[in-house]
Amino acid sequence: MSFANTKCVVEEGDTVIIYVNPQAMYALQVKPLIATKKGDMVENIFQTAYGALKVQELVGKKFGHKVQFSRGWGYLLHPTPELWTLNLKHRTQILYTPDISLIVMQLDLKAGSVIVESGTGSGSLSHAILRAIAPTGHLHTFDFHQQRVEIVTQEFSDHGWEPFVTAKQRDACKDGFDLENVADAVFLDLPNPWLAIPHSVKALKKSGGRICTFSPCIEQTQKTCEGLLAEGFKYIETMECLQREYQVKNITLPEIDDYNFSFCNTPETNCEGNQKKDDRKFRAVLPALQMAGHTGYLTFATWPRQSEKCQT
Amino acid sequence: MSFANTKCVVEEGDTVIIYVNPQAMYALQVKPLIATKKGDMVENIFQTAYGALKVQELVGKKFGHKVQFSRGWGYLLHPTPELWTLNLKHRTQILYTPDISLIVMQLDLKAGSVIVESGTGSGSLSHAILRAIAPTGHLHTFDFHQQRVEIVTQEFSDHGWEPFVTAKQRDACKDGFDLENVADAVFLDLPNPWLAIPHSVKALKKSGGRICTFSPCIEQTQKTCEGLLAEGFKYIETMECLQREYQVKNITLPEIDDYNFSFCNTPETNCEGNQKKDDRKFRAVLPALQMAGHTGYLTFATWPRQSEKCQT
Amino acid sequence: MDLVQNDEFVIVQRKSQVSLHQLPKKQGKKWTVKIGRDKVDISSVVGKPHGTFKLVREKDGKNSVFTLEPSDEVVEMKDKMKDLNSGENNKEIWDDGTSQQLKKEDIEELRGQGLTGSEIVTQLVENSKTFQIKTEFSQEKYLNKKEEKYSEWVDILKPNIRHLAKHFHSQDPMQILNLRPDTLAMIMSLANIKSNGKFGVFDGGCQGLVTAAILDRIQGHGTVWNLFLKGTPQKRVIQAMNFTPEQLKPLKNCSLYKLKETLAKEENTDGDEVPAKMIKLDEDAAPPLEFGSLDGMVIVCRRPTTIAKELVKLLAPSGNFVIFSPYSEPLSETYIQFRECNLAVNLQLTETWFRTHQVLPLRTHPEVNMSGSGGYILSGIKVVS
Amino acid sequence: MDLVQNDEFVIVQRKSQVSLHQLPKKQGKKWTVKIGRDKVDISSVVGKPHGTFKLVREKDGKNSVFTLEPSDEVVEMKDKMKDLNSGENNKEIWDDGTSQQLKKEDIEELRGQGLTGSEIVTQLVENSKTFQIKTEFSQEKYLNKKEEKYSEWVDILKPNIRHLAKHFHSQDPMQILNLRPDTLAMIMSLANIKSNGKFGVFDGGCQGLVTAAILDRIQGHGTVWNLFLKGTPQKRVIQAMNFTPEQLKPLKNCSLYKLKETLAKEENTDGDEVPAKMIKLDEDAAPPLEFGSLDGMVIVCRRPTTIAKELVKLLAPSGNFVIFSPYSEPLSETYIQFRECNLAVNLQLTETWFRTHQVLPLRTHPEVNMSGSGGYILSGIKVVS
Repeated sequence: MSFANTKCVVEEGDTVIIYVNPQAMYALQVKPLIATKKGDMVENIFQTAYGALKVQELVGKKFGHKVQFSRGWGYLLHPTPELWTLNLKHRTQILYTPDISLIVMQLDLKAGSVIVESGTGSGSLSHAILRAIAPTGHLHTFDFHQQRVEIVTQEFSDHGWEPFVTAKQRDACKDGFDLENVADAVFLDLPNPWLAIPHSVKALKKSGGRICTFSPCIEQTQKTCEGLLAEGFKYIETMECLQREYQVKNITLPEIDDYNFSFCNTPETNCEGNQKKDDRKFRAVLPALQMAGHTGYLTFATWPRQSEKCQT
Repeated sequence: MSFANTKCVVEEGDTVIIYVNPQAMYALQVKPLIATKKGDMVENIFQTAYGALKVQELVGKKFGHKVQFSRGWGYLLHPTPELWTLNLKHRTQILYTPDISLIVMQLDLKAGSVIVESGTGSGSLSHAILRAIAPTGHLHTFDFHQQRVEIVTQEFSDHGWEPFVTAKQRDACKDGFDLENVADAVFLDLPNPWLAIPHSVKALKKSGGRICTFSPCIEQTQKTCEGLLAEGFKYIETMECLQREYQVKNITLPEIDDYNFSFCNTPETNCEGNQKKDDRKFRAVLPALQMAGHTGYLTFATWPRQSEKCQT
Repeated sequence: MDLVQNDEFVIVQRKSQVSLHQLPKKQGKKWTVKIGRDKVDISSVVGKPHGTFKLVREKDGKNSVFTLEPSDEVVEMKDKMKDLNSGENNKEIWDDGTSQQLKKEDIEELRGQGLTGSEIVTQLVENSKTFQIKTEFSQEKYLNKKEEKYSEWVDILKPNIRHLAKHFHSQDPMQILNLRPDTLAMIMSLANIKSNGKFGVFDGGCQGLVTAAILDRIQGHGTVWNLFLKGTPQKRVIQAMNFTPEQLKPLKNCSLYKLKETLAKEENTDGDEVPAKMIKLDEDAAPPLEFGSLDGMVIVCRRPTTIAKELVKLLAPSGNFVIFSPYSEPLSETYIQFRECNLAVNLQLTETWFRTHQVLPLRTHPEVNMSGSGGYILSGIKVVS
Repeated sequence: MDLVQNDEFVIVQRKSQVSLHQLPKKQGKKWTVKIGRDKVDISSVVGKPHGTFKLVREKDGKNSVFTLEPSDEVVEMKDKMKDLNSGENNKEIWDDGTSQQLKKEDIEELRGQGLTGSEIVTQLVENSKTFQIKTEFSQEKYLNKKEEKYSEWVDILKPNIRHLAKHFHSQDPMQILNLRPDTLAMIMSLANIKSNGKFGVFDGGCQGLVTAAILDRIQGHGTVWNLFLKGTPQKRVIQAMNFTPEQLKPLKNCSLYKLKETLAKEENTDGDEVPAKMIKLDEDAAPPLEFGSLDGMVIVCRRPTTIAKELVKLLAPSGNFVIFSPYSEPLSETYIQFRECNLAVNLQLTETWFRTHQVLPLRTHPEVNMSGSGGYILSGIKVVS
């Protein structure tokens, strides 16, 4: 199964998204058997909020169409990095679509780009990077946690990204990336990103490139900016990006909220607003009451083309 | 003239607001003569965007009514701290209504409160404080700049705030406030607010009170929070508040933006949205394209009631 | 120094959690309320000064109930546990959900046995497989989180508008039409609320929050007309403020229908006769409420439709008005209406964006949870064209 | 290494100021453009590699014109002037507008005399009564501000989407319907843009920005249908990208009226005959465009009215669409329309809030100028009910 190439019909091994409602979505791999906690292989039956789904029966079903559960139905959706971000298992804090989108665009990623990512985390950003750089680029991704690397490697393989990605266990701050003059871009999501800046410089192409660091705290960002400046990066910019979601509601107010009142007994008609029709009905575009107020600070910078004299 | 007590008709000496449009408002003091740059007293004629206004002729005019210029007209408005904030002469950077409102509420200001402010700056916040605490409270306001103190003292007097305010030249960080156990609240807008925290403690009532500091930079805020904690303040909270302004527009799109198109020759009618009427007209609530992205960080804290043993 | 009285409301603040409680009407009566997950006999604060209290266990059959004792020596958990080991980084920590060996039921049992908050947290730390290898910062974060739940100290505070606005908004924003505290602060400014003024409030669903804020601000100086159409005027927040009769004196409730009748009568008697200006609308409604007589006006409702325009008739020329709604669309209607009728200048439709920050050494960042909206306000100044 | 070519577009970046220029078509021709307030013969960069250039004065009659010479040694003004005195605080500074003794005309004259940027700044500093008593931080701020205007170094960059999106938005947001760069980034994600896909774009006023972004992202792999109704499709940003024929290969322009005809014909021939599936809409329109054939769709316009629903017919089931508008109201109509017709799931109406920060030792804070809006997007996934 490949996230990269769209297909119409589900095949065995595919990862699919079962959509019930915005609060209930599931990412499933279509395979006939599944391991229990004890390790026994049993029939792969998935329990949704609306009853059971025999996962193997999805084979041959069309994406974008309805799928039946024992007590209801949902939609079968083709996976995308955005849906994966919403449905993956969190092994770490993850990056979400607003930050991810900004990172991909501000790092100038495109088909063919070579990029270094550290840490891999739960692979949320990695999927969006892979979509952008496939089928001709490459992602080198590192995490200091062996278990995370193993799980994400399996996911990359399940999702058809294998040819475009190398995932390794590595403490990037201490040991660097073991890459030289290959990368168009570097992304750092580490507790001490400034320690990885010299390694990033080594990995970046001598013809120049881009770097991004993500840090939740301003103190990390400050140390990073100092490090980038000292190392010779240009156009250092720090930014934050939040998403505001709106609900669209057709509102009908209760009668108690009908404030049609006039001091005059004969309604005036010279101005707008005195018309009586539909005073309790309107459409509202209403911001969600709660939102994410902070994810992290994104710092971007340009690694300039290194002139000849430095290249020797 | 008093900002505190509303009147209907202009008298000599009053400060009034001449409103032409949101971009053109003026604060004027109604007096027959005005000094030229050379110091000569000449007839007080004010030049608006729509021609001249003989200021003395405002005497006897009603607030909220039209006022004539030589080539147009505007409205004569009663002064308020908010209009003053928009129209005062900037001797320093000033605080604006969103921050001011938060400061007044979060410091628990009300009629009768005693508050210490440093620095006075251009008096933008001072006016809102005075409105809140009059006619029974008192504002002690300090600025290290003698010239600023003189100008603002004159303004306080012109605006009728004199009984409720004491303005002094003083370097609060070095010399303190020379006030003890009198204040319900302290507001600090200084480059190094943490230096004034011990002095603030001295000024605050032993029965407890509130403090607020305003700082543009996060490093100042960090040092302030450390200082507040070390001094024994509780409930230390840092916040930022931005104002988003909307324009309301009745939009009529040009014909080129009419995208009424259907692949069918017979329009479908089963769903909404296929109705043709008024497709190029709608009302939009449109955020202003530019806004203030930062003013400063506001830090608030509570000075707890001091128990008996500390009071000796 | 004020002492806490029976029948009064008090704010209980435990770390960042704020709650509101009314004390029993009668002296000596026990009054058990929930503070967080703990049952507390709050009548124990009556007769004592407001301030910091310690939760003290009192056996009461099977369930433990706490009483409150004045206490100034607050010990923070992080200070209590500062001698514990900590790790250099969190590299070795793999959160598979098994690091805490105490189950929910175990914790409930410990509570049942009457352990204090800090005793429970000590148990949690001792039974954590990973606590000692966490970094110092992670440990502090963990302890702060636990302290929010288990702290043994609470502050008993006199209700004030700052606390009540925050409490009602965080409890359920729509119970006060999502009128967020910073928006309330803006309303107080833009309506030019001041002592010795005459103000009108039309409260279509914020439980008297705006009226209470005005009454608090002016401390008995001036008049606040609480205007209403149907039913009785909103008053929950006003009650919670424990206002004295002196502070309540400015408040006059006034039905708009009754006002309409009175104003119509007045108009009829107007002419060559001496007008009956001193119309008593309410029993002791001293200053008359007439067209063009108010200094400021606040309207809070979902959709002002035609009422905003009518209420502005009560405002004096150059008077300030503020209309609040949780929705922008109804305010855009009123905006257009006012503009087309030349009723006002300086018309502004705004909202505020508000975010709090964590400021701690090496860990400074905006809080991750934020309110997405605090309602919209339309403000302006009445003019005569 | 690429060299700058005649007829190409280049981005000129001088500190934070970005501008876009097209080089002359013919070799050797002078081509004077304005970079900030300076007149620069930009043809001097042709044949040289992209990178940093220095402005070098070249007398040209009365007005001085600069040429550009490759230069890697950039000297920042703050380094140049670091030996100057500075004050401890700004207490003594009273800005009465007379501290700078050079008048605007004086500066213009200095420019006319052909002084370099740093020479002018040196003059400004020497003629300032307050510079030497300002704090070091205030001096640095002053010099940085001047450097924005007078810096002698500029970067000549190959246009890329990041620069062009920023340039067009900052020049005049409404020329691209206020589609802010971070919103463009969201569109690229939510439309699931990827190589080897088939995408549709309806550009109702963003100058080809979205199409250019897609062409750049996929680097020749896949198909982008540029759909249009009237006139010619928008292309200004596409042109500015200097795309190679290979990179442009995926782009197919397609009139919706023509497509309608073609699809109608196809429907008629559909039946027992073999359908003429390979309809040539454009000269080399290789893959057919039919109902249910696109992987993703982006619609950019002020008000999508009925067209959004029609265009989504071209999308394959489970295909992603994004509709952008500078206004929220038209998108709310489409939202309700799509929901009522069960056309899509995961419908989301969002906007992004975007702010940059100054990060400098002891002077870290968000930038004071901020964009108030970057447009709204309605995104979703097509389903078959």
